[in-house]
Amino acid sequence: MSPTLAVQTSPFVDYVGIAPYLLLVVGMIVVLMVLPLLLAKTTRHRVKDEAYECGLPPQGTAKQRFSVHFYMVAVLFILFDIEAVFLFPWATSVQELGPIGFSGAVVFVAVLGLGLAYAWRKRVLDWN
Amino acid sequence: MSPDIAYFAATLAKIVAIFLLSVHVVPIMVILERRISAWVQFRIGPNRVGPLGLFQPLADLVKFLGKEDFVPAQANKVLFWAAPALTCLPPFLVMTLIPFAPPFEVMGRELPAVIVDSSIGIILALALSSLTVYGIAIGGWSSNSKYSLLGGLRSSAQMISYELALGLSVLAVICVSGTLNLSDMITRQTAFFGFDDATGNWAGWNIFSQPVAFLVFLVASYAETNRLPFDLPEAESELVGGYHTEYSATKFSLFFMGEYIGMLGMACLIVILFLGGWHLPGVAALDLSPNVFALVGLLVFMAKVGFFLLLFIQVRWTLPRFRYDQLMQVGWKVLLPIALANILVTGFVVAWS
Amino acid sequence: MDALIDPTLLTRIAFYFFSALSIVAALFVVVHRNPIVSAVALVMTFLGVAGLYLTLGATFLTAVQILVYAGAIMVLFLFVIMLLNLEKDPFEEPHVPRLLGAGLAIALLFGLVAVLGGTVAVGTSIRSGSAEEIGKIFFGEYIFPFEMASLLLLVAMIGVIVVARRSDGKEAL
Amino acid sequence: MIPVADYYVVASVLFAIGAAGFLTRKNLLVMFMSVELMLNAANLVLLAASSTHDLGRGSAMALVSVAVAAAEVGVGLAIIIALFRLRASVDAEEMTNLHG
Repeated sequence: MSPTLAVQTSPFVDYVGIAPYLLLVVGMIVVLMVLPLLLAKTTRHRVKDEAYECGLPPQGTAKQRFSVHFYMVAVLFILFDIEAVFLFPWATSVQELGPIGFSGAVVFVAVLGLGLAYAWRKRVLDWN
Repeated sequence: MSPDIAYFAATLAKIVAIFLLSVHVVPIMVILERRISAWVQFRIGPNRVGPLGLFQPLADLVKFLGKEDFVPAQANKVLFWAAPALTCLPPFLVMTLIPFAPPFEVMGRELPAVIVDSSIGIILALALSSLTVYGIAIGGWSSNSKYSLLGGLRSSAQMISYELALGLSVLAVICVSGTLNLSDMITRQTAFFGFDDATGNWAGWNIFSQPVAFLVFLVASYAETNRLPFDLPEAESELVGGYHTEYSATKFSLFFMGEYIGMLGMACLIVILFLGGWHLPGVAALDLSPNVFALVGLLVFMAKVGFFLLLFIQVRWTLPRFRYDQLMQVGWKVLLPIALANILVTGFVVAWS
Repeated sequence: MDALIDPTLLTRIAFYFFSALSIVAALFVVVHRNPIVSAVALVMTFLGVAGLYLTLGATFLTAVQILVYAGAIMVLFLFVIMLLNLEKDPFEEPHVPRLLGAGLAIALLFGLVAVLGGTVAVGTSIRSGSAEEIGKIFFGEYIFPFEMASLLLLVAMIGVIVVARRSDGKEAL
Repeated sequence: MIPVADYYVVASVLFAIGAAGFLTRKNLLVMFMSVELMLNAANLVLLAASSTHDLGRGSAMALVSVAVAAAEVGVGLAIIIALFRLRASVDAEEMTNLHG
């Protein structure tokens, strides 16, 4: 083996089966999406092109801005998602890590619990 | 035929079989859902096409294909086309990670009944199913309709909120089983109820060792697949049809396909994580040959999955819908703290055992 | 499978596929005028990079890349684009500072390739990139960065709530 | 099975594309996306380099860098939203408050 070789045993071979499967799924989606174009006729009309609002003429534009609340929920999600990502390695080896690993995880969860409590107090989790 | 080629052909056949299995769950679920909803509501339901209306999904497909493929004038064309495909793909990819049965035996070699036997299976499954958000958000956004946009936004906020509860409840199960590989998780639940004599670890079904995680996961999986009682994103009474209001023809059906495959994936994960996968008490004692054992395992697995799919339908037609503020509060103020506490309790018990 | 298909060749094909995917998608991110298309292209780039991690054997980081970058961080970008309703950029015509920027980036590329492209790495990994290994490392010598990460996330959480909330308590933008 | 240098080349290209985006675009959000691109390129180099020595430690460091990136994105986008409230724009060239 030449010295420039990087990976000795790549787990990549395990994942090859995904390729033919993906071909099947994508093929099905493409066929399903293209067939109506060939089979059905298309007509256009000004009123038909409008956005559907219960059959009434649409009011105002759909391009409006929304509450920043959605954003704050998404940020909380990311930060707790990272928490889960850090705890996965701990959870897989908690049996070997024992009490020391557990106390480390408790500190980690407690610190982020403070964050959840803060968001709770600041009413980020309430919707009105 | 040389053994290698036979094994290769068997692998390909397995991939096609899993694909066909996933695809066919959709029409079966559609007809079941319509018949059961009719039964719950004292209606008759579709019964015209074929015996008992069994060919109704086929007729639906023909109708979808013949419908005009409508694109709203002010929609962003590229994204409007991409959204249904983006919604449909991730749930299908999750199915590659699901071990449906014990390994079969082909030409003296083991043929695992899973397309990708990943060492990080459970995280990968969660990660892939989280990608569904894009299709829904983009579908809602690109249609240029207020209802679609609001539906898409609500739906994505809901999915990410409940994804946390999903991931954190899984963490407690990982503490108990000590692996991320889905096949290993099943083999560590060989006993129905009890501990492993050699190691002293829990070896029964995880629903008994992790009842709290099971409940959290079950509730979160309903929200994750946008099913009632959490189907606010498409609540007909408020938002017309939600993020897919402006969609027609097969593009519309692809959203539904994604939803049903997502339900199938979630049901499979529940069975694998909590109900011992293909294990059934007493079968191992029968001393069956590997292929027969695998076949029995496949049937057991499908029966358990079928139970949870029926539960999905049953719940949809019997429970009322949450209000949106209640929905977000259940996710963040109830499920999340419970899941966190459950992890710490589980970690405490496992670390000191 | 491995008897018929050479695993080395397979990994190589996958490497080229994921490299091409991530680079082409990255170009779309930078070039396309619609920020939503940029965001979707960036998701594709992240998935391509996740594939490259997989060919390296860093299985856990592959999952993290999909879960965090593709599944969470980009959702946040998408939310902000939708919240602020930014479909089209203001027209950006090429002018001197911008061309200078592009030139600088190309120069950077050549510099990086010249420095890194000839690198010869020797040795084999003593540990795998699996979750168990990472858990042992974090709760051994890396316990300090592990706990600091939680503190960092806490500070970020408080910071976001303070910055993003309006001072008058209303929520609309 | 693939020379580590090949990964470095891919990472260099990604980093350069990110740098080009950051230097040439006016939209703050796209500039921010370019920064994420560069961070990913750096992570790729880190993992490729550690794959010949100690992939475990390399992965642990990369994980910390992912956490930093997440925190940075959260706060950064919050600042962009706050700026948008003041200016109703995400054009970097209009943010000239500090020009004195």
